[in-house]
Amino acid sequence: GKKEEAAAPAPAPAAEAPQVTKAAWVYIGPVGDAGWSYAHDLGRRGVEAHFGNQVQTTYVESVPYGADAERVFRDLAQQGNQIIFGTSFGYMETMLKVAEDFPNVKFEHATGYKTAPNMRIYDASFYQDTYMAGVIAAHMTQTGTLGFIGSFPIPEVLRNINAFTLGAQSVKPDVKVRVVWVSSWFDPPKESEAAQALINQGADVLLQNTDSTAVLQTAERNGKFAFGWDSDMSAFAPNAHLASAIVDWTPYYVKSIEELRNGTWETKRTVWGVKEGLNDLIKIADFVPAEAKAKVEEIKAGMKAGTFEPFTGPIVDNTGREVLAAGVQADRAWKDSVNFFVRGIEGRVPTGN
Amino acid sequence: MTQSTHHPPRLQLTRITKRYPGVVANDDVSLTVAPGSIHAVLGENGAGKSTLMKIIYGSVKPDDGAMLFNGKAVHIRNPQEARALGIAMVFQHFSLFDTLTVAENVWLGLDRSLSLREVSESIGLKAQEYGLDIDPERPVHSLSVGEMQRVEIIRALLASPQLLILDEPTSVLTPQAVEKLFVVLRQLAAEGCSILYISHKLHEIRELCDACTVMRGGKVTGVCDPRAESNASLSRMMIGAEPPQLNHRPSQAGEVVLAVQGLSLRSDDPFGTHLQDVALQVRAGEVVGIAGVSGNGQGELLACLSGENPRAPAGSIRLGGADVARQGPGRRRKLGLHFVPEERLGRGAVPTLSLAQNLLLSRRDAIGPLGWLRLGRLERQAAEIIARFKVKANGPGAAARSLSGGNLQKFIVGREIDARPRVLIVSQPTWGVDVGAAAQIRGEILALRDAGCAVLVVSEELEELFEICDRLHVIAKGRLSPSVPREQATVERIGEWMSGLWDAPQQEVAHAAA
Amino acid sequence: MEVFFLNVATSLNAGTVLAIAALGLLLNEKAGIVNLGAEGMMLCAALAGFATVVHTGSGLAGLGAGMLAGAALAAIFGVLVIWLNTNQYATGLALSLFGVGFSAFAGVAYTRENLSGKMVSTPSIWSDVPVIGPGLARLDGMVWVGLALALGMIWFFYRTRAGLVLRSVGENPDSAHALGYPVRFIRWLAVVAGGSLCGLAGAYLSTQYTPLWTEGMTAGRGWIALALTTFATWRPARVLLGAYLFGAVTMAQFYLQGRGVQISAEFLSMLPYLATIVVLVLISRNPTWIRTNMPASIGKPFHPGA
Amino acid sequence: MLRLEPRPQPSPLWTYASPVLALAITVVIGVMLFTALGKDPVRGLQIFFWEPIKSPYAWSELALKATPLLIIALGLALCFRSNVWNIGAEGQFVVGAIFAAGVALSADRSWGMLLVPAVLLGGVVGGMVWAGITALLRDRFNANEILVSLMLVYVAIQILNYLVFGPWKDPMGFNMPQTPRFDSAARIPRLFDGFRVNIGVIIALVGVALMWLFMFRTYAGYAQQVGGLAPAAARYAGFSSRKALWLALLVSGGAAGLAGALEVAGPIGQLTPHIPVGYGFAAIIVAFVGRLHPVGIVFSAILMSMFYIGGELAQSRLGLPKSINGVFQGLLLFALLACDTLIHYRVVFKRRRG
Ligand SMILES: Nc1ncnc2c1ncn2[C@@H]1O[C@H](COP(=O)(O)OP(=O)(O)OP(=O)(O)O)[C@@H](O)[C@H]1O
Ligand SMILES: Nc1ncnc2c1ncn2[C@@H]1O[C@H](COP(=O)(O)OP(=O)(O)OP(=O)(O)O)[C@@H](O)[C@H]1O
Ligand SMILES: [Mg+2]
Ligand SMILES: [Mg+2]
Repeated sequence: GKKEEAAAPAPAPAAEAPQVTKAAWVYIGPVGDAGWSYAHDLGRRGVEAHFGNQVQTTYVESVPYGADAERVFRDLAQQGNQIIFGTSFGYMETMLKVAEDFPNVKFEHATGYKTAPNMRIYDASFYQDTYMAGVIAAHMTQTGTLGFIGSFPIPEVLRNINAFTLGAQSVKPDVKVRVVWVSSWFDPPKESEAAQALINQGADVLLQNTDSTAVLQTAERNGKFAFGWDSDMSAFAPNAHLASAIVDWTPYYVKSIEELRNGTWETKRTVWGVKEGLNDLIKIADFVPAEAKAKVEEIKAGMKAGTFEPFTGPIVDNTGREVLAAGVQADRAWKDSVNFFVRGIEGRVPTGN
Repeated sequence: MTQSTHHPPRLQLTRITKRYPGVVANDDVSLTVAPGSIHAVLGENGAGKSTLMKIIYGSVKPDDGAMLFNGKAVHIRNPQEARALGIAMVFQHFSLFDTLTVAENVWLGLDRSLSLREVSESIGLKAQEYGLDIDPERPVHSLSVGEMQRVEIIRALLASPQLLILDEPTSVLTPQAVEKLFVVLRQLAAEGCSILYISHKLHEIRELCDACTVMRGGKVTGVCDPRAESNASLSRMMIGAEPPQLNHRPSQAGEVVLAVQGLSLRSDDPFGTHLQDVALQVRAGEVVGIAGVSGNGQGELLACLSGENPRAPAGSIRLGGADVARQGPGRRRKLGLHFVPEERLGRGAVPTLSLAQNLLLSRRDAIGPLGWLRLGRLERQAAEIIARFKVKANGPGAAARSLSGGNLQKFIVGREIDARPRVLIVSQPTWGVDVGAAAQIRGEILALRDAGCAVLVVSEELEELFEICDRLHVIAKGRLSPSVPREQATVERIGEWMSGLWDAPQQEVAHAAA
Repeated sequence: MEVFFLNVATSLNAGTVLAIAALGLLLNEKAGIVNLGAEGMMLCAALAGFATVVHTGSGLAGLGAGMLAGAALAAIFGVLVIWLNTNQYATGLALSLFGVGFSAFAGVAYTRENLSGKMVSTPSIWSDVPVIGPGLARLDGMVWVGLALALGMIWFFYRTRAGLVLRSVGENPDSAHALGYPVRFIRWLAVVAGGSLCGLAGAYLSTQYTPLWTEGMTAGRGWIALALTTFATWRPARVLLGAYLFGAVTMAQFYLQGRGVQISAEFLSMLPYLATIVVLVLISRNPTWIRTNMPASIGKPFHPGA
Repeated sequence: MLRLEPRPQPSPLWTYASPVLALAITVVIGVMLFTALGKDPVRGLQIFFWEPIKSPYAWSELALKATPLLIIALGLALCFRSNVWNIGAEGQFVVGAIFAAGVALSADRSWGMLLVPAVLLGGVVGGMVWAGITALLRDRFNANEILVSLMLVYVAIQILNYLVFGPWKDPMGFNMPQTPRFDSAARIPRLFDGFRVNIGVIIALVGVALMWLFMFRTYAGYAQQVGGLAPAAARYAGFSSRKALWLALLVSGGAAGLAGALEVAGPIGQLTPHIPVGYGFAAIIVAFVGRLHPVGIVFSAILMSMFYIGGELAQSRLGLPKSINGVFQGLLLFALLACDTLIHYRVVFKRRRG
């Protein structure tokens, strides 16, 4: 079925460095979610700011995975967009299929693992942020118990929980972490209830892998501490906010569109983190002890230099099994397949294999 | 009519008109009620009596006409205003709330700002004064129908009315209870309260009332002093003719077709009546009647007989020898048992469906293999029934609810008779049906009997039962009396039985009957 | 022990959103009207309340705006259902779907708004009380409002004449009409009042319970509130109890997880819904109980004869 | 004063005119909304009513979107006509998808031509099982079906999550929450090369015809509906309300399950946590706007799909939030319910009596 759609208003003159590049984003959530989709939309606006009227951007929000996604991607391709960013894992198969039918359009897929000649993948390294957050948390906790509100027990989230724990243990080796799953990326009342349950059980510093500000606000009301996630959330809880783990996709998007415009775009997997300025832990609260701040700065510097890796052996999971030998730095494959809790986290990974 | 020179009439209506889509319920009606008078409004079903009363009470707004109360022009916009003026009403269909107590029910009908406790106290006082004994704390659903009416009357009396309207109060009472009610009403009238008494029962009106307005088709057809009239003359005013006489030949009863034995059943409805050891037999070629005040278990018994309630004890209902107690209506119909329920719209017929479609409720003649509907055949069948039973309807495609009550009843009775049943059970065959149609329906029932069908009729109208039945039972509080041949049944005896007193020593009954 | 009271307090908070909404729906149902639009009303009210706080900075104004929004939607619903005799279920569903869509549509501008600077949080006087102090301090003010509403409703239904009239309208509208009560108007008032309580619950959710606005943030609470009225056999005290129980089950799932109890998060997430079904089954088994408590005309249209 | 006066007979004219008027009202409000938001209303209408039907490809997309709505709404129409208030079609859709996925994942190519029917059958059975729970609780314990079916939606979604995060997770999928993609032999065949529309649309249209015949030409269909029109009459006739309850729930559950199967084995091709997208709820509107008539539902499913697709397009073309389609859908249903009053009542002017 490549003929008709591709033939239609498809951007044939795309090759000869057009004046205006059309780029489109597809979001899984509403852009207002203050979280994942919002962060990507900030990246899109970053692109607009950077290129001015040389790039024309479009977005479609709240696109569910599945049948609707395909229509949206196809429509965006037909509308003459030369590059389309699919910002959620579930778009992978859809994008592969559409990419095949629109060879002149570039497709970029966040957090996935499949590629095609005109489709490549990119990802961030949140675990670097959570490691640093763990360091601060360990300094701030009085009960020695931290809490984590998880969305779903997938490797990315498990990685974040583990790094958070390891970071805390680097300061206080006997710190405990309790984990509660809310089975959702974004459900403010539920996140808030989960946070409250953790606080009731003695956790006094919380981190979450969900997108709303509810956890921070709950901590604020209880006089406990928490972190912002995905974007700067300090304003939502002036007293509880310790720092925000953020991702700024702008540099990647700018680079990607630049590559498209000067013809150097090629298929690959890009995983950026603190080093490339994608991830960062920002807005560390004034009341965080200087010693903690100094330690975070040191770690950040190490990450920027590429010398520090949070997942460095020996790492033991919470059943006592060694999962990474002493002295070994975890590689990409190791990180992609995390399915355990490190020592210090209570409970087992739910529905794990 | 009254000609009190000192007092203006209590109530004077002039040229009241009320139109409903398709009917003029009240057409230029004028009426005058004197203080302290018991004034009858007499008319057949649908004559417009209730409508007129609701207009007086403010719950229906007239299209035209004027009203004077104690000589002053009034516009009553709602029942509260009516009550404030001193008008109280007991509705034909009770306006009670089942889950509330007697006192709460009464309270809801009073406008004065009494507390609930004060209401309870005054109920006690009124009850004593008029001999209407009732416990204010009981929930209404636990009362018998007669007691419910007592609640309604007490509620009306507590408003200290100058005009009391009673809309067919006796249709739910045993003859003995009717006598008691009349004592109360006479006492009230003697105290100066005017009473508007609605009925279509001639003898009651002649016994109780001192004035009478007769209505037919929404119009006033006469005003008279009922004490000076005969049944025949009143009847002529009411229906324009004397009631058609049915010639009732003695029956040729054959073998037992429907046999009920040891039928006891607790009602599903917590407010319902439990059946106790009901036994009865209906033979081919006879009409058996069941008399009784409504709410004494008729509904429950009929549901068991029709199969709508298939939970009767096994073996308690036999149809031509087969045990059908636990079978549904469809199976029983196949065995020849057909049933005409008292509610026509909603039970005997689906209001929004056409007459033809409504045939399918109880008839399966137009159903082909695999349940395929033969619509043409269905229409023809409906058309035949319409023609044979002289139903006034806009053809087989007319929606059931577009028919008048009497015509729909003719259609439903026709539908069941047309099925040539072995047993026909009919509940309230002529409720709300005009005289002509009632006579026609009764005639059809007798014709069916003569053709060898076993017929069971449940009715609250004693006259009707006396007219068509060969034998009579009485149902009271879920128990069924032994049967009496019609020749031996008297109003007094049946009335006594309606209170459940058939177990009393025989001579006493005989005495009462004498 | 302190932890126990903390858990109780947070369960009460969680239950109060449901309790207030369910009490509102109870008011509807006592008058004979079922409003399946609770979810939509709560969402629109949550947005209205949130937006009002953003603009005025007043928490009370936010709650008031939520009540107004709920009442306004309920008023429209009431006109359709009571005067135009539309199907109650269908109209309620329409209200829910519309409310979800409309609040999402109109709320886009508010999704990044922050109330934390705008809501003054008063330090609790309870904090220093031993054992139960921290629990009491964690109780939202709305818990007391919910409690007061339930008590007020008990008083209203069973001690006042107006309450009796309302119940009579739900029990037998034809009789109430015959006695001269303006049945449709009374029903409409009950619907509007019920809607305003649903609105209050929605505004509480978005301005206090989780002080932020996001589309669909009620996440099914309106439906659960509906279930609660049946669950409670239409008794205000039981509505309150049921709501608290529900709050406790909701909190329990997280509590158990935090304790490392080895049940899948998914199964724990099902708990509140399964609990509702189980209780529905338990109470519905007894028809007498239902019949004596359920407003007899519930869900049925009323056509006055005149 | 305006007053409503009951008509002696329902007006046949308004039976058809009312949906048209309702649509017109919705469009008028839509135009006002576009204008208020500073968007060109003509362009807005074009996006909702012309773009989704402007080319064969657009038609294919429209049909693909309308198919699940149509199938679910067909079942719901029977349900609502029987006075059974199943509002948990979303849950039945999900369980249907789960069962279908179960078949698709466990079967292999040796099933040959039977594979696709088996997948679809799996969906039907799944939906029936889920609706059957509601039927059972209603039948045995008299539990309100509205509430039970609704609560079961949430339970179904959690079961789906459990499966895709747990036992059914694709072992090769980097631990991501989804099953492996189904074998192409288990995928619903498309109708034309290059268009996504698949045989589901044929199944749906056959379903429309069958449902029409059942409702209006068979005794069983008649018996089924009498209970909804007049429960006492159904008891009188001897039509079992239990049977009607079970049939209504099984048919609507089966239909929703079938739609779930067509969706997972069709355009999606694997089980993911994102199967539930609200079709089960939207189908309630579809059923009502189609006034519970099989043919009417075809039109309302198309209309509703135009709103969905138009909502997406409004976002990428006009920059309007996508939720605008929810506003339109709700408005349409409101307007229709209100307009339907005109079938049974006529509006008259009357002066109030003094
Ligand atoms: N609300 C209404 N809408 C339409 N028609 C009505 C309404 N109420 C009464 N009617 C019609 O008005 C006429 C008079 O009714 P009404 O109830 O006054 O008669 P009635 O004399 O009290 O009869 P019955 O002896 O059966 O009680 C009847 O034809 C009836 O169908
Ligand atoms: N509530 C109502 N709503 C609409 N139309 C009604 C209503 N009641 C009666 N009608 C219409 O009024 C007409 C007269 O009906 P009604 O029941 O009053 O007849 P009737 O005079 O009592 O005749 P019958 O003696 O056969 O019962 C019928 O065409 C009927 O459709
Ligand atoms: Mg009549
Ligand atoms: Mg009358």
